[in-house]
Amino acid sequence: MTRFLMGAAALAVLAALPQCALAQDAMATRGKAVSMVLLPKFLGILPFDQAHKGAEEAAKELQNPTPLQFLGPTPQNSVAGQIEIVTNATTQGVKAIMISNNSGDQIVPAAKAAQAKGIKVVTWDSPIPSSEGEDVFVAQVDFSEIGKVMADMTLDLAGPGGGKFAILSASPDAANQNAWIAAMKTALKDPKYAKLDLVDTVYGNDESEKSYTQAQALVDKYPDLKVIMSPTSVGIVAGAKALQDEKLCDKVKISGLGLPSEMLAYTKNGCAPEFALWSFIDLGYLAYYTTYLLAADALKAEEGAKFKAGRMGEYTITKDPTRAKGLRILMGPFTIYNKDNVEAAAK
Amino acid sequence: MSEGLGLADGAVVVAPILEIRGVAKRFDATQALEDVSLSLHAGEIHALLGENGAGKSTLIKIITGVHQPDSGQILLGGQPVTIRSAAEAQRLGVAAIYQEPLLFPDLNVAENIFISHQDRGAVVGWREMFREADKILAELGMTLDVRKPARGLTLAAQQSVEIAKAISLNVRVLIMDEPTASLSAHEVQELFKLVRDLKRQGVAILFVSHRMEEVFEIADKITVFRDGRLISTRTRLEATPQRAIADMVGREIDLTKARTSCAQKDVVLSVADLGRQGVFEGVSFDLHRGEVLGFAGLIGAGRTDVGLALFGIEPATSGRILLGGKPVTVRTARDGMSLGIAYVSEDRRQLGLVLPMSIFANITLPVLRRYLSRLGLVRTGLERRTADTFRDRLAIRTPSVDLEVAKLSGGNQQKVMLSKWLNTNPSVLILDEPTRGVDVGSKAEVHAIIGQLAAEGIGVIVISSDLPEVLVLSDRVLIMREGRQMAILDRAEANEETVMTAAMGQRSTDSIDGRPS
Amino acid sequence: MNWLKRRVRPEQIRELSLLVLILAAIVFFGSFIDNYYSFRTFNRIASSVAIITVVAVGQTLVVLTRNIDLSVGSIVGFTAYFVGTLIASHNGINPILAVAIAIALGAALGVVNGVIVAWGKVPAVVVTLGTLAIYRGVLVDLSGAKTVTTDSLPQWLIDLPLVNVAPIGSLDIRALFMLALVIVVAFQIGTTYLSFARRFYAIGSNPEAAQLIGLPIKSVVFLAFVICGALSGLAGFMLLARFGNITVEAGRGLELSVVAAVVVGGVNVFGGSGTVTGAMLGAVMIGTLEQSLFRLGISEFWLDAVLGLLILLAVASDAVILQRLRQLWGGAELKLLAKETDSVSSEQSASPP
Amino acid sequence: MSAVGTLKSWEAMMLALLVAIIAFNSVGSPYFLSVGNFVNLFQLSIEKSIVALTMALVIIGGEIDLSVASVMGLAACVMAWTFHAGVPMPAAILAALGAGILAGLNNAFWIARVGLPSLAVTLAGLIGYRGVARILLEDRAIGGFPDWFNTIGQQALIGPLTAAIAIFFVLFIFFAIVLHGSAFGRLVYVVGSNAQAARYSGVRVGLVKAALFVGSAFVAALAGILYAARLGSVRGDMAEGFELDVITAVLLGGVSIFGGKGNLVGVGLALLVILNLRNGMGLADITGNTQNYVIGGLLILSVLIPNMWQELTNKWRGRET
Repeated sequence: MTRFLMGAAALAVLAALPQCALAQDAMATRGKAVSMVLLPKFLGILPFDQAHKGAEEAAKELQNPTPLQFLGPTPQNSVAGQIEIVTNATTQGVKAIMISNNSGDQIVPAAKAAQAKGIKVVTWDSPIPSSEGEDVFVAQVDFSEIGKVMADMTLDLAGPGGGKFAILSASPDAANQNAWIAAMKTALKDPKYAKLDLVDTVYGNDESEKSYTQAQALVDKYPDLKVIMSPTSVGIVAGAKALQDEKLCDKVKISGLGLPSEMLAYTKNGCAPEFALWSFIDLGYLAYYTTYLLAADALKAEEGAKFKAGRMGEYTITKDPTRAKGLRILMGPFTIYNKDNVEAAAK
Repeated sequence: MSEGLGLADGAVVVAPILEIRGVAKRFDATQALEDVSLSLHAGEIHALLGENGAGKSTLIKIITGVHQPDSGQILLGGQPVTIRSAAEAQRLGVAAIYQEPLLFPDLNVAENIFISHQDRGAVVGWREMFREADKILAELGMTLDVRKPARGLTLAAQQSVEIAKAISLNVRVLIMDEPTASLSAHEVQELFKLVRDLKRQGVAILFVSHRMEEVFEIADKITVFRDGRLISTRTRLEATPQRAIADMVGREIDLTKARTSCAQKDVVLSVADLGRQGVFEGVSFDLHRGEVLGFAGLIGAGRTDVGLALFGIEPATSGRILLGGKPVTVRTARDGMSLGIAYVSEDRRQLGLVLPMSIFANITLPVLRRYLSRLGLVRTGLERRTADTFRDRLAIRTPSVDLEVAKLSGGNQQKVMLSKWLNTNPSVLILDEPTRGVDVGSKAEVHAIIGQLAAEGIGVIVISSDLPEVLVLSDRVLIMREGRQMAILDRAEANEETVMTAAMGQRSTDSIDGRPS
Repeated sequence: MNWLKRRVRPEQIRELSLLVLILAAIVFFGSFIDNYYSFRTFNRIASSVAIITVVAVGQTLVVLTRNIDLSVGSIVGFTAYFVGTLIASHNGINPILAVAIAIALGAALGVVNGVIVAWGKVPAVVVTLGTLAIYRGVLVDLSGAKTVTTDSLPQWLIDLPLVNVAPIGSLDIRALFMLALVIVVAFQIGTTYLSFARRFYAIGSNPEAAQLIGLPIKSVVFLAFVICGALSGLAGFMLLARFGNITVEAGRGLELSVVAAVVVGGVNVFGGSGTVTGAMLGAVMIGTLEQSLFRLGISEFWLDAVLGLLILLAVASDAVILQRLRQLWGGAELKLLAKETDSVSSEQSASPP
Repeated sequence: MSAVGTLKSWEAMMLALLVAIIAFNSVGSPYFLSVGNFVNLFQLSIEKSIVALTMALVIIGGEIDLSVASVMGLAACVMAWTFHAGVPMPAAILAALGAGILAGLNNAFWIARVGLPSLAVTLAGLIGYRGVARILLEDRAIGGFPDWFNTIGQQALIGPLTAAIAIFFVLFIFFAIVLHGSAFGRLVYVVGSNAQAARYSGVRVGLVKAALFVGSAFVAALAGILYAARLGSVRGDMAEGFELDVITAVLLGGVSIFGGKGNLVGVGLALLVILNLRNGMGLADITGNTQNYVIGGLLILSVLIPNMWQELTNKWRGRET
């Protein structure tokens, strides 16, 4: 209760002098040596590299003299590799680890071991489902929001008459995609989407080749398919290419989550008139800020805690409504890209 | 080929085609060849004799370019040459046929014949190749389907292909390394006809064999090697088998003395109307304790198949087997072993021994169970003791029973194989070609061992294509032809003529205890 | 009948048995799937097997010589990525030059494998298991996580997989499949009629004999690896053309599909026998199963289990059919040549040192 | 050089390499020489290490088993699925081991009985068993196992060692005795060297091979269960792609891919080399990708350098005489 009161008091002050007070907070902790590891799902694809870029930007701003370590496993060894990196980081006694978790709850034992050594474990992009072993999750957007946006875009592309659509996901074990698909299914219960008919969910394993053939197989199997929804940046490009090669872009559209730079051509030629994404650069930036402040004891991982993350402004730690337990910082929002704004974003 | 033209059989020749001057070769610690000089003339058949390890193979490998001599010179047609590879040897007109034919099982017969022709152009003209292969084989008096892959050809057929291959190359010098080792008497005669043809065409032939009678039948000159040194070169007229053997082993050995029989009354193995679908049929005989029963016949007559059926590798599909009077079923090699039957394979390297493993491990393999401690671990000490016993008993020449079998000579390998099966305490011992590729000295030893085993009361079956050997060893001889039993002759009746007659298809009527027909 | 048996060998018509199995599979699927017998189905299968087939041809040559190349997936990814990057930055590049660079790059990687196997005397499994990791690793490290994207590629490359080279009615024979066919035909003819190519068979069939008669074993093995690398390089180019988006993961795991195609295609894993046509049919068999099972309405999660079972059955029935054929032929030969009937086949020659 | 000599020099080479790596790591990272790190170093790849033991036996026996990783995944999924269906954990573990044995029997049937090449059969198994695992779990992740089960996988049990590490050492000793001391081990070498000759000596070759494949699958299933215990939850992609790492370790251990040659001491040393190398590089912040190709290069060089060395000494010796 006292804590709440103090928080409230602080809030009042902040409300009065928001800029100044928060800036001081961050300024005060600037320049501390905090050894941090940024751990993507795996190395070799663009979004994680962008996140790395964002994190480096934050590191520069915060003048952390200890360089950021960007370590990742190979895709085919992602689970074991992530666990290994977390364990080694624990051995090395780093101060904080930022994980884009690809291992589901399988990372929990390693993450807990890290926490036991006093290491801050922050997840970004993809959380630990049970939230065990995790201090806070830096969410790109609200996961139920993604579900709704995916449903909206599907309806938009299928037209008011609705119709059949299918999902082209990453691997069956991809936690993010599974959560988003679940959120979409929940959203679809809204009578607004009654005319949308989800006929199939297939997996392209985040490989271009497999995703391409899966998209082809979908249009073969369902001749009256209207939309393919692909909530993965690898799947959506490969699927768009497949539709274009099949000369089916008039009949079937693809949408989902994609990188503007990769989707530019398909948005312009009408295969993928609209799709969504958030900025991975911002996500990396925010994750770094959050983690740095946590590790420097300038921020507590508890509900209601507020902080200012440099150029991105103010954020609050809240309960994560999409998981049973756990805390979250919601970055949001995401951008819907279409032919009007994709070109600018692709640069 | 021009040098060899127009020479009559046995004529005096001006200059040798192949001349070897003072060649020496050393492998690690062993001096394989020491200062060897030899000359070979067109139209001459020159036999090389010597025990295994005497240096014949090394010499051959040097002539065919597989090895390089450490010192010395090779002259071809009077010109000194360096032969760096087998391909180069072939270009120079030197070809070799080995004891174990080296065909490519997946290629067809014609292709095998022409594989080493470098002058046939970049494109394979199959039709033409088949025609030419047919022609060459026809000239050799052979009928073989040239489109058939070499896989599954009999050893004799493979040997024929090897010869066709050598002939197709227009060779000046042909080296034959124990070409008769796997041939039956009839096939040997066929082969000799070919060899004489080649000789008439002026080809110089270097002929290696362990079979004394063959050497003296065909060779013009006989050279004996021992311990890497050339001991003697004599013309056939000067040489005698006794002298040659004495040169080879440094002592006198007689392989022609018949073994004294020690056959007992009681029958250990009785076989009635045994057959295997499509392979052999109607085989019936009794084997007594202490008896040596020879199996004669051409290669492919089904003798080995009978042995395999008795042992259980390729079980019989009809007939009865009685062991010690009791009917038994033999479906696997394990059945055969547990019934006291042992089969010593003709193919030492592939079927008989595990070459990369030690002598003792090979000897104890069939009865490994006997060497287990109470904890189930192998008692290698006990294994070594067993192996040492056999080493002494059969005079296996090796520094240690831990040595890999691959490092032993053929004769010693044969003894290891014998030890392995004697260690199972068999009551019936089937020996398939027990002296193939074994030198004279070891051969005599193997014969002595067989006699000794019979004396101990083991019933022995000897399958051999070496007819003199069968006659010397056997109490009785069973003759097969095309999967059928032709006759059983006892020692008094069996001689080269009667056995060959039966093997070639004239059924002998006076078989003693053959099947009731 | 006997005449036929003399001319045709069971080993030659094993491809036929595979063809029968494929047709059986097609009839089976056709009776359950609507519109299965369509040009679209054909196109699907044809395009999906084109790339695997090209690599499988190279792999066949390597396997014939008693070796194996596990690095093909990495070579395909390596060339697809680097040639993709090159074309993306030089859009005006001559198409033929681009293909040549892909082939040369693949061949260069094959040279590394070949040299170590042939002259270094290191078993091929060891070498290519190593280069599988090395080529991929170098690719990931050099790439900087960039993706080659379709919009950075010139139009001719994007259109290439859609080019219909031989329209027969409404049946499309598309460029990549045509290319694969041409390669299969060329290599089938080559391995049948070229003297030096027959050595692939000879060396795998009996390495000991090959050495004794003086065949240049090392150069032939080396050549097999280089050709396999070159064809993998070409396949990398095809991958680039077909999928447009190339990540550093392109071609990952391809080696297993290729080995599966070669094995199902009846190429003996111990060398010496098998044909590139067989390897293609193996690829077609697996491609047909993969493409059709999904349309059968089988749940996505059942696909691999069924596929594994069917591959096993294909290999097993192929072995049984071949054995039967050999027996059939064997019987005829007994009569033809009564002389040749010995028992103990000493087929299995000593394993290489 | 004799085979025995080659083997001995192989182990000496591995040992030298191991000492060098440990020395380098100790200097390079202050964290390397700690008990905790040594436990981690084993623990992080302990399942692969366990499977490498039976893989060594299979390869020495002249065969190969590509399906081990899929069997690991299958066993874990069977366990999770049965547990999720309400079956008590011990029974679920038994079901998983049973699934492993079934997979092994299936491999054994086609290889030992029908006589198909093991490469083809286990390649089909690699695809098929993973498929069955997928059927069971689809896109789910199943966790929430009893605490005792997670404790087995995650907590130190004997001193600082976890159960899995203890099991590895027990199995290592067990299989070393089996391979080098028992009749079965002798037969494995015999069958791997010359299966035909073994048959002609009354060895039941089929039985030996069947035992190898059933044993391999059983141990893989056990490893899969331990992996599940370590991670605390199970997904369909468990252990995917592990087979190549396992085979790499075995080959680096001096086991000949052609069968009949190699021993478990070599394999043990190779495992230590790989673990220490990966750990050292991990502590030096070198990513998995680079680790992979360093180990790939090491694999090639470990055979290439002795070969070249021998070639050179032969040449040198040749010049001398």
